[in-house]
Amino acid sequence: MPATEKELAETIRRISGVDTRKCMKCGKCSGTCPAFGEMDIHPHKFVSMVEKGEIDELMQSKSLWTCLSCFACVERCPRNVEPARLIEAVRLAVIRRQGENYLKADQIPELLDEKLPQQAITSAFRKYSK
Amino acid sequence: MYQIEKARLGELFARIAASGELILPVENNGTSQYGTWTPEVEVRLDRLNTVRSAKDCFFPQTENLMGFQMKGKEISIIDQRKPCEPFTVFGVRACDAASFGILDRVFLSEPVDTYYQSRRLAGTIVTLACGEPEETCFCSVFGIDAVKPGGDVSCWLTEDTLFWKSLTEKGDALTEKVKDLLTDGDEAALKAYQEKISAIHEKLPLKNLSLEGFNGDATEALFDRPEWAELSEACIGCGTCTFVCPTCQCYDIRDFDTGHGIQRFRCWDSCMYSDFTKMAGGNPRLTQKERFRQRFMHKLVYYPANNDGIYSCVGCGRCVAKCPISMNIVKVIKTLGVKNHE
Amino acid sequence: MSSLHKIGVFVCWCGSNIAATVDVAAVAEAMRAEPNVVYATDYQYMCSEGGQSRIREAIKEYGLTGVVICSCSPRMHEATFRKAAQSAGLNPYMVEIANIREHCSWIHKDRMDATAKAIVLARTALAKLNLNQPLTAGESNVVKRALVIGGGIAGIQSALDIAEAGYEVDIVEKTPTIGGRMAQLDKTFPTLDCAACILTPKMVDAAQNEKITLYTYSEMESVSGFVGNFTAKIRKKARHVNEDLCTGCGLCQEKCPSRKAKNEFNMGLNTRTAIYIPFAQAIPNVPVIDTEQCIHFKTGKCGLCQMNCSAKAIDFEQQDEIIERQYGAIVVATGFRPISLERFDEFGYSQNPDVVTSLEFERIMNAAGPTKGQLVRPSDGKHPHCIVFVQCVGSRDTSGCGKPYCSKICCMYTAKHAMLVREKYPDVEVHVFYIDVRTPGKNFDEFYRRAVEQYDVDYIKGMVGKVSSHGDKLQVQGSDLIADKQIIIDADMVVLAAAIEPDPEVRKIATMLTASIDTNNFLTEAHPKLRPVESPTAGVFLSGVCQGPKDIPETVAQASAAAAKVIGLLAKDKLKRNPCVAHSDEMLCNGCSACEKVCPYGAISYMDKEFRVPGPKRTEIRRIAVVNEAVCQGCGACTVTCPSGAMDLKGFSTKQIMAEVDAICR
Amino acid sequence: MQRVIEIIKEKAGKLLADGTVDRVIGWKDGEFFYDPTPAVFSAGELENLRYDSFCGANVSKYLIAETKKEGKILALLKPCDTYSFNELVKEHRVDRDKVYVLGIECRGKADINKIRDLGIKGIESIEELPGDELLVHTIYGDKTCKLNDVLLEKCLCCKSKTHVASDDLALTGEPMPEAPKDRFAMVAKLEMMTPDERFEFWRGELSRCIRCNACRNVCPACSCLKCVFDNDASGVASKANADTFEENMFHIIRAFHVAGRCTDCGECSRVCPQHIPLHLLNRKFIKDINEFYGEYQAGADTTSRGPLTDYTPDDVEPSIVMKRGGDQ
Amino acid sequence: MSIEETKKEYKPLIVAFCCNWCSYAGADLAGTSRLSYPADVKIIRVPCSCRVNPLFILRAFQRGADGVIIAGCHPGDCHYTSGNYYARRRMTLLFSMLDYLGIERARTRVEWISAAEGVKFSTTMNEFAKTIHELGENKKLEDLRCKELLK
Repeated sequence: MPATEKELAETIRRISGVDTRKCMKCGKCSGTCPAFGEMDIHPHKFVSMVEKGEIDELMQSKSLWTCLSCFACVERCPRNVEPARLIEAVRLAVIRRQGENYLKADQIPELLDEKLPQQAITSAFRKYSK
Repeated sequence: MYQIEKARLGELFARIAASGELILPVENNGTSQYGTWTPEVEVRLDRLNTVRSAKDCFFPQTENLMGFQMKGKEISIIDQRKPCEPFTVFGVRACDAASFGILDRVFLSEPVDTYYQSRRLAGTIVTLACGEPEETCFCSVFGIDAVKPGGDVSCWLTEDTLFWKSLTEKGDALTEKVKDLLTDGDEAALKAYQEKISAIHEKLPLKNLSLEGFNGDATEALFDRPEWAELSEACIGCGTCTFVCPTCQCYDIRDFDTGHGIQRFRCWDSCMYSDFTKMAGGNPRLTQKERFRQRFMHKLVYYPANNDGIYSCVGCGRCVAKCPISMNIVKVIKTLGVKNHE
Repeated sequence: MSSLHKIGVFVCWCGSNIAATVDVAAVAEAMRAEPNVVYATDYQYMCSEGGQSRIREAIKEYGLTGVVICSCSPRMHEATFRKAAQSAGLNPYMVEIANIREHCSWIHKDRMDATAKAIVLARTALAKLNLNQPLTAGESNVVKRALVIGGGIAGIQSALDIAEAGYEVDIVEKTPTIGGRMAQLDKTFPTLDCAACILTPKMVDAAQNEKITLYTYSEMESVSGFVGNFTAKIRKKARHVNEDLCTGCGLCQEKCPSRKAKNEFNMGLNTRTAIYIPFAQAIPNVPVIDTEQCIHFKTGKCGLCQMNCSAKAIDFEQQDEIIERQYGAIVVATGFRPISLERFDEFGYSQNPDVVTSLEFERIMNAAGPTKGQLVRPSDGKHPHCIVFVQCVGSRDTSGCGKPYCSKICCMYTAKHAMLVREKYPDVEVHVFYIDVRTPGKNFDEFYRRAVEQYDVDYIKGMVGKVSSHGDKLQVQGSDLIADKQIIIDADMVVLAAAIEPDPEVRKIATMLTASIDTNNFLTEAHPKLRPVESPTAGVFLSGVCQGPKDIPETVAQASAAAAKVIGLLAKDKLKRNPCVAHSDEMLCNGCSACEKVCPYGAISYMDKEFRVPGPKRTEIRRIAVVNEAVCQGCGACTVTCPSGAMDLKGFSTKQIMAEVDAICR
Repeated sequence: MQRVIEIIKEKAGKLLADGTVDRVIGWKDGEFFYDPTPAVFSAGELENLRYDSFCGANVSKYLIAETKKEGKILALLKPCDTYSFNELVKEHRVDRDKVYVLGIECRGKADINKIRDLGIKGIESIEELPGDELLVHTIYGDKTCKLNDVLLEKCLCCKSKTHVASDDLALTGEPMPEAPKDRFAMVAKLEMMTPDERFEFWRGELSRCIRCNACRNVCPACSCLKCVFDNDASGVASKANADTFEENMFHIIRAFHVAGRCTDCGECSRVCPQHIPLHLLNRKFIKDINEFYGEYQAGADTTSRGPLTDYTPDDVEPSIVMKRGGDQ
Repeated sequence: MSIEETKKEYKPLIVAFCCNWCSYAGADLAGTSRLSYPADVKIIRVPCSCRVNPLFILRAFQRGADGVIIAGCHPGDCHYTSGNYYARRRMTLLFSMLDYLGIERARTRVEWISAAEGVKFSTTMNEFAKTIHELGENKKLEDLRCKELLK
């Protein structure tokens, strides 16, 4: 049974462990974000949309896949809101809805480029393997 | 007179327990105590000299007398007396059995103590002659024959046989219940056993203790004796002697505030305690010497004075064995008596 | 004894505060049925005159021997009800409060549960009251002298006001001069008058007032005693300059060859000599030798200052001095400092000298500052063309890097700085990143709007995410939430409005004074609304930022309020003591000294007393404890240490507390 | 070699004769060989003084009353008794100036109950043989046993062979036997049990209590003029075990009141007519105190602060209890 | 246990001793801030945590309390300088002893709660009440006489 947007928002908050109400809307996440330019919905807005329960739009968002999972926003947020975890959670919701993983763990080694920085591998794994 | 194989005692106990609680000496963390028989307990007929005496069965250490229930400003009285269920005490030594007579004189004379009386009526006493007395024993001094222990039923336990002899109606009733387990007793064998243990009792170090000089009229002669000071010198004022004694019968009545009402209960008291018989003006016996003296004067002088010369001691030896500082009735008798000076 | 009591029970509705959740009539009815209760009623506001007169009338009409009031916390109105009872002839300590508001109606939602609990709490109070004894408060003298800890504007103002009323005041200041943070400021908002111009006259007043004694370069060593009778030990640290001889000519400073010490007054933006006067208007105008920097102290050589001092004021042998004094009241005015920004790497504060804090910027803009008031970059001395201000750096931060509270003054001083820059240097572009602009104060919002409307300051709703060096520029990356854009500004300077925190010394002071402190190290007030300038510890008052962030006018207002409280206290000749003190039953006391060992006040002493005893020797001498009721503060440590139960606490006796336990568990 | 009793009598006799002391506190014969009684002797009564393997009683508490009397008393104190003595001096219960302490040698004291537990009944007399052996004459014949096998619990875990307070010593110079047992072994064993097992253990032991107060009255640390449990005004007075809880209450509070003051002299367990191992309560507190606040031996001196009248700002938090011991 | 009894919802009884200067004020702040905690918690005001006698704790258990919590000023912040330090030692040893006697450790607790920590007061009480609720009735330390007359 497909969940309502409200239920979905609740699920997002639960799996991310993020309390969106703690956000004081300072915008430091967006001020920090290195992928800001690639995003259609920016980190601060992401938080506010989860808070408002506008999940469907977020699930369509390009930002899900342009977020680098660098966690700069998590690091810098003065209120411990952790926007990147929210983005990750929405991403997960999309993947779950699709019912399959983009990538399986055992497929990774053959795809690895030796020059790929470790951080990128971790980010990618974090992003795609859920 | 009947008998039963020692190996079948379990059956006997089970039969007795079927018609009411059976209380007998049982093992308790290395000590021997009167306790309720169940198939699981370890019966200690080899240690009849229990720490606490069989007095507990009729005059427990604490006992609820009545309750006062409070609801707001209303108080109602609750009668907590319950009919006592029949029970049997087994394995009572001659000295302990004799103690009941001493307690009866206190509790059953007018006004009758109904709490004690109901237990006394419900209880059947099965004694067991003591075959292995301790050096602290001196029951013979009070005319008690350890070989004929009395009670409602008297028993003797040899290496392989228990002899059973009913002495009273209560004893007959109990015998009736267990009769099919018993066979007719071998009088000769019993007699041989009695003689054997008589000989052991003859060897006891305290058997020659003389009570001369102690009687109901001895108050003046003994009260101001200077020896009391030395006798009581080391006394720490605990209640050990009193609480292990089978004949001490003093109690205090206390109220316990439960928060919903008052529980009035009685509990053993000890004349060794500084607040014993405390009244508005304080305790009439201000020093430990006076309290110490009270205990032994009561046992050896005051009680006999009011009870046809009967002493309020049965020579069970508990206080002798248990006093933390080894000061006891034997020493008192030896120090103040007429004939005990070697 | 308890059966002789006639007790009245009064259940307060507190409007709907209690009555909405607790069935007050049911509480009164339940209490009416309790033994000893002869009267029980409920009323809308027990603390109102109407409520109090009900208590008084009932005491008289029913001959009440005790009163239970079911109401708000005893911390709120216990004194009120005690007074009411006293005016009707009842001993004030025959009043017990059942806290059915804070501890019941306000926290429970279910009416049944709350009512049931209120009844239990009322019964508990009744159970205690049944065992209460009438108590009479003793009296103690008041030392007519006040101590002010901290010589900033808060301390100065408090001291001046107290001295004005005719009482002696001592100021203890840990730095070499009074003046505090305000002396470092350039202009003050919202009037833009010069801080020095309004502060220095007050400093001079304080120095010249004969009722005020200044202990600068001094620290608190210890405080003991109690309200009206504190004993403080003050460590007057060795300046190595004799204050009486020094003329303040400054020659020593000129001659001193050690010139590498960071100048604290200028926030380390420049250096100072080892012997120094912090700033020109310092009071006292006497230098101090920084022994860590002084060549003489390091090597035993040099001594140029001593050689050049015509007044012979330099004294290398000078030692710390401990001054012990009695005080009737103590004002804490320990002030604040900006927090350390080491955990905010994203702003590049530690890497880039052109990223400064607002207090550093204050010094840069100050005519007496390291740049003589010239706005130049600390790195290269060049004139900046673009300045970015960042607000809320470390304030409102629950991540653990900063402080969870709003530092309150940053919005206004940032507006001030922006405005001053734009006024003096119209060529400089000024951007301010803000989360919120908070301007609740007289003429505050007007001031901020002037910055925007008149001075063209660019206020950006958003936060800076990163500051990085690009050549000689600072690249500021931040968000503009209104435009939903990420913006990058190439700035010459970045000014960070760092959060402020109480001076760390306050912890030590609070422990000495047994004054309570909150999780942010701000001193706790006795009541957040009704007693904002008093500490819960009697005789200790709070002034300035040690209690919470505030600006200058608020600080001065609180300083004067604290002074008024001190004056009120010192005006009394005697103080009523707390009668809830320990006392020892001499018939039970073993004289073992355990209570003496745990008493924090040294209130217990011993005496030998002859007692009648049973036995042939009719008396014996026993050692027994005696409590000095003037010194005992009633903590009860002794009562639990005493194995025999000889030591008990009036008002909180063992039997009373056990009766409470019994009543709760009934 | 001189026997200890001879050295004691010689020294005591001299001190009485030269007027240094007026009285001597020690032990005299009881009814049987194994039950000597604490007693005070004046000059001329010393022949009744005895000292042997059965003089386990700690006489230091009697000094509270004795030092209230005129004159000076000679106290015969075994090494462990001197700890109790120091604690009494520290708590101002005994006037040190009125006591002359003669520290006496101790090779461990016998527990008559342990002899009985060996199945030895009807004891008429006991002889001390060389090599710490006991020859027991009974009405059922002669038996022998080793002193080491029948030592009092306190002697099995002897805490010291050295006197911490003394004006003179009475020693034979013979080598001393070692204490064979770790005094905290049983406490540690209990700690490792589950709470329910511990509860069963203690309920089993404490339910035998008859509230005779022997443990309290013999305890040198329980020196209150009036015990809270005897004081009707205290609100907690209780004369008997009216409920299972009450014996717990009495024993917990008693142990708590002596915590940090108890020298582990073992008198409580020695005198208990019901053989309740009360020392295991005291030793629990001692073990905890040692672990939480550093090794502390009550009575080692007369000036140090006891652990419960002292603190450090970095003391362990009560929540440490949640992290220790056996399974929950 | 009869069906009737099992159906009745178990309401634990929790006694909280709060020092006047910190924790009682903290409880007041919890009230002022409307931070709820179960009504099972009943507070007794004491001047200082050092006023709490082990007797009070045992008494509470004797009378049927299921949990006892002592709350005082943070170490170092005692209004009387050192009271809570003594309380800390006493309670550590007492709790350890109760544990040794087989009493559930979680029935007793000490928390340091300042006047400013209304939130901590409420969370602590919620947590403690939950723990006690899970432990159920205090059977090991109660005095049966206190219930007898209710029958």
